[in-house]
Amino acid sequence: MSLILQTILDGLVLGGLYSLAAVGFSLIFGVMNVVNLTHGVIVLIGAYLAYAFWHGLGVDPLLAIPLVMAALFAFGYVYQRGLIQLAVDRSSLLASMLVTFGVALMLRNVLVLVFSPDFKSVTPSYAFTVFFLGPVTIDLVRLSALGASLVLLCVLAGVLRWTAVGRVIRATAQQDLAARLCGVDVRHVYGITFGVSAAFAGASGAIIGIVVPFSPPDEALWTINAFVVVTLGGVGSPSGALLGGLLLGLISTLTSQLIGPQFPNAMMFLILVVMLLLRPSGLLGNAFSGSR
Amino acid sequence: MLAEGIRAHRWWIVAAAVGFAVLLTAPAYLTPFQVRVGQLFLFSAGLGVAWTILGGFAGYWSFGHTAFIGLGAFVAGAFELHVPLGSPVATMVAGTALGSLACAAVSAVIAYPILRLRGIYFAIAMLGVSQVFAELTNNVDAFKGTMGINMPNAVPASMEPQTFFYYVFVAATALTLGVAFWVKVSRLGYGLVSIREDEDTARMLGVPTERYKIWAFVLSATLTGLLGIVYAHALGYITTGSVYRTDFSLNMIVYALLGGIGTIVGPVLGSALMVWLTQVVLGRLLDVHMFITGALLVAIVLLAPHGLVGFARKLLRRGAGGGA
Amino acid sequence: MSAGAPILRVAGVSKRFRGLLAVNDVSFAVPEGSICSLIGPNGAGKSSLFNLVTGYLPLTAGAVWFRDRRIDGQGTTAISRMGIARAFQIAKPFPELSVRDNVRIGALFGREGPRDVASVVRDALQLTGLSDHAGQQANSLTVGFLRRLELARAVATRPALLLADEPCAGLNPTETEEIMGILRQIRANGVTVLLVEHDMRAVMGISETIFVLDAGAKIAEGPPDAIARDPRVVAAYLGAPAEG
Amino acid sequence: MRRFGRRDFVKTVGATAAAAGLVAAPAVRRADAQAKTIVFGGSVPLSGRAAETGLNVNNGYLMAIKYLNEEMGGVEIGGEKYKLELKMFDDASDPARATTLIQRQIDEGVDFFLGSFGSNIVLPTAAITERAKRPMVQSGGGSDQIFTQGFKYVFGMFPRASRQFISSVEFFKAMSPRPKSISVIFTNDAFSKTNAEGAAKDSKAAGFDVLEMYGLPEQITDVSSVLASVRSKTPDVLICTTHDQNSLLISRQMVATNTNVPLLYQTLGPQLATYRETLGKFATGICVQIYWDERAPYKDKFFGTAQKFAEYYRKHVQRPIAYHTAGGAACIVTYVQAMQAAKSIKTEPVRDALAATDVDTLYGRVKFTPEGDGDAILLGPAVGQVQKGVVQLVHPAAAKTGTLIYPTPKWSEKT
Repeated sequence: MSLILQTILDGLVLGGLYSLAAVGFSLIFGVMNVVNLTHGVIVLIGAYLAYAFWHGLGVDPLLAIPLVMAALFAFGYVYQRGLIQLAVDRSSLLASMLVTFGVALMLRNVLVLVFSPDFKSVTPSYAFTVFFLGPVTIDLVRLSALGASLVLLCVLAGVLRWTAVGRVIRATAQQDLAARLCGVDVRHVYGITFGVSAAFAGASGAIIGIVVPFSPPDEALWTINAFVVVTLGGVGSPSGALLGGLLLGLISTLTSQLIGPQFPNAMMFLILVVMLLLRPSGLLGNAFSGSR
Repeated sequence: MLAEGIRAHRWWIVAAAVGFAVLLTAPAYLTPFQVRVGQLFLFSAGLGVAWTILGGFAGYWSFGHTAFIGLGAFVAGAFELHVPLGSPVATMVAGTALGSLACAAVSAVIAYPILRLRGIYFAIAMLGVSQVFAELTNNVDAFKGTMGINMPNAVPASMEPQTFFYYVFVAATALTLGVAFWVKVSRLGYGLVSIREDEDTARMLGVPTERYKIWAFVLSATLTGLLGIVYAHALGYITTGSVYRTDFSLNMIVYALLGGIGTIVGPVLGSALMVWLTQVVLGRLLDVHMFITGALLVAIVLLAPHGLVGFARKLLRRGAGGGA
Repeated sequence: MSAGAPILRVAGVSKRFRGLLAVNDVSFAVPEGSICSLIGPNGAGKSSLFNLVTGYLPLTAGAVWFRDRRIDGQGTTAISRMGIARAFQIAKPFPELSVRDNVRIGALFGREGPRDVASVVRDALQLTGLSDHAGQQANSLTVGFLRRLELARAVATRPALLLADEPCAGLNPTETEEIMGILRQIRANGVTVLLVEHDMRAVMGISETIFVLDAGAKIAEGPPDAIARDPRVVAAYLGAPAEG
Repeated sequence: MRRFGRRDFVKTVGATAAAAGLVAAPAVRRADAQAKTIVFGGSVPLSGRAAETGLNVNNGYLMAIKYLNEEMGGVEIGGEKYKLELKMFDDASDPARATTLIQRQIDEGVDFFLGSFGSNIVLPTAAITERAKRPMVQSGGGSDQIFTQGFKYVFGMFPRASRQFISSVEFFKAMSPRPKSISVIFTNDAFSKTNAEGAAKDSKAAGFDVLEMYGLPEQITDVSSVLASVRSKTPDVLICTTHDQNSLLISRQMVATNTNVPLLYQTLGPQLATYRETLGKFATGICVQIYWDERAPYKDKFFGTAQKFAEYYRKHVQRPIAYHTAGGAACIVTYVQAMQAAKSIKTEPVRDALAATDVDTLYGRVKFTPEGDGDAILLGPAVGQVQKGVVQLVHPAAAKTGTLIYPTPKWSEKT
């Protein structure tokens, strides 16, 4: 019994990380239908930036999050305006996916050249503190990671709901033509959306960095996780990402516990395919403009 | 229908025949390295064309075709390991046939549900399928994905292995091109193209869209599997990581895009260029070839969104317009 | 009025979208070999009715008969293969294919039965005056030629019944007259035509029977001159005497 | 720490452009055209998941060759002086690329090959070099399948994977008190899995009780459920036959979830400084397989001792030295000694000399089995334990630099 309880708790904690790591991917997909294969690398860049701040300046990774987010927001905005939009205009949405794949290869190579292919790990002073809640154990790092993830997801949800920028982003997601007719500079909005997405990806990277060791080839893993989270939870909303992430976390630990520790990935992709077939717009069913 | 198609494309057929004649004699004067580059080119071109039957003609972009390379290779490998026939060549032929059949059967089973998805959803679902296959191959002991399979050696003693597999690749790729050509000029091909252009309208015109999509999927998957099996034999030893490679899936799209999507000659040109660049030009590089490959991809999509074929057409049109 | 047996019979058909009753218990019959028209103000349910007949949308209630076969619930492909073709209001050519290939796809599929594809394509192109444009890519055509292509592709499916959805919308009077000429020629070749049209003069001039829809329901049916005088039609649709 | 600066990067890009321009020119330069140079060819994975090891191995090759050329002024074989040259390419862990490009080197007349990393690369490339009758000495492919093909020209620095646990089980037997039960965590890649199977087989044969075998996917982000099971069914020794990054993930999560075992034994990980710095005091007591240690009393004909090799390395490379680096250097040293013994740089005599090799090198005494893999006792791993942030050798007795702490204290009691 306590084993199951522990498994569920572990799953939820892991799920919080997955949620935050996927929310940016979901936003871009929802607003402009672009599948951003660069997402995982951006998550890793966040982790490496936090590592640099921690290693070089002794800044706690959680405190470095605003800096990481600011830097990656700028990166995201420029990336969208300078490259993605060009690709979408000149070719097609599907082809733009190849552009993001190409950029992912380039950035991964740059990470290897700058930081070496070795894995890196960030261990703040509280890295090894453990709590006992009755029969279950939980560590402070994971707990603070979960907390930070939830806070950031709430911030994003608040921004989307209550600020002018957020309203414009949501409007554009639903009807970009109408938004354009209302005088919205859609390209600017796209740029901002991409920036926001990259910022939150970077924040998740900073958090992931204190939980697990990371190295450049991990980027593919985080991109694919984002895919699954989005398919499970639905596209374009923080609540969808939260739901999808938590589910993925649970699926992962429960599969590992009940079926076998080597099968969580297989199960994850199986569920991805089955979900697509049964409910392409996610469990919450909040479909968006591109769902056909 | 076929006769008419042959008449309409006679110059292409002549060009292809000349091309294959050159390919058949090539090993006589090429170095073994060049023969291996040729192998890789044939393999890539075949994959690009096999992908095109579904992705280029019908507009269903699969991001997970490596599923069939892996499936075919592991089915063939498992069979040849456990049921060796009298001669190694017979074993290889039987394994190849069985592996291709497995791809046909599996693709036929998943075709109907998965082809109801369109656009990016289909692409992602295929990516998921390939990952499921890869994970199961690697993590279920019986499939031997982790420890690997030694493919039985079918190379005749009198032949160099690279030359032998070069010819096997010539045959497999010729078959793939032939099937693709037949599809293109047949009713099936026109139906697929109409599906790509506008599936609802196609249905309204009486195109049996469901059936045609399934046919395209099964043909594409089977040919991909066939090429993958040949590749596995050429390597001699395979693990999950050698045949389930996401870069295979993406490269097929790159070849088609680079050459010109929806055409047969496109992926052939695209793979020729990419194989030459990555293996010959960038072959000696130690640590930046990935960066350059990525940059090339970006450049291709931005500079030649309709591929080499589209680029050539534009030039021709401009030339014709200038002359008139 | 033509004395032919009905080729298409719509019996008590209704269609509900969520709360909205778009088509409400509509019945009518189109005699074989005739040209009939379906008219009504915007939102009257004309296009919805076409969507129901071609199997593009499922019915909520009622039945659709093609000759002696019940066709509702059959699916678009099957219905097309029986010999019902449709030309869209907003032309939907296959944009990246040539005019000839667009028509060829119609000829390759469509109604079941043997055919000589090349001559079907040639005839359809000739009929619609597109022979000189056969090699052009569809997305480079003008609106008027797109409409012709739409008709050519529909004709190439060798239908028994052609549903033409506002083939003249947005065209000038000369072009409209040309399209009407093509429709007459199509009928002369033995194809029954059911037309949805806004241009009253054109409808009055070409139709043998007119069905009037308003707010999803049929409010009148009859020959053109009777319809023009019908006070319900005048009230619901015209609001004023027929233009001109 | 960083080997590649921005400047190197710019330089490489420039070189690439130049290379692209030169393709038309005859790039083929046969080794025998330059009579005084011996060329070593082969591939290493410098991109992709194996890049870390690839870089370490490649640095070993580079340093050995640099030393022999610059400090020794070349090597003397059969009365003639030769310079050595290294021609490696990146195979990106892609077997298609590796096999194609290895053929290019064979065509270009490269006679002696070094190995890549990962059996799915090494085996197909070795099949090609074998057929061309060119020797390959490699330190990156341990899979049994490489050494059961009947290859005559392929030699491995490590014992085949299934034999890599023999010395470790000897260590378990020598521990006091003697542990009773063992559990194994492995990931589903060839290296980890074969090792795990070897560990289970040898442990059972030695009378240990194998409680559980936990298989994990190749890439892991979380092992909480495995650890929960370890807590409820705790073995005396928990073996992880995992790669560096995964090993650290497992031990970090063990600390974080307060999963205690009397002995944590990892094949890879704790030998890295990064690993020990990350864990800090918690690293104390974790055991690791040590294939090589610079303090070991290995004599080398060229470098003098293992220690001197390490010093030379550190003078030129900032990247921390790893046992793969020493293994790479040993491949070169072994080659050269075989050539000297054969008094020839022809492939056949060199192959025969390699097969008969029994020499002391910076990497230890190198001797190959008749199938070509490293001798399981001579080239098998020693056992180290992290004590006060440093790895001390605790087995075999002859090489001991410290005394084993066992059972190790709980995480919460570590200081």
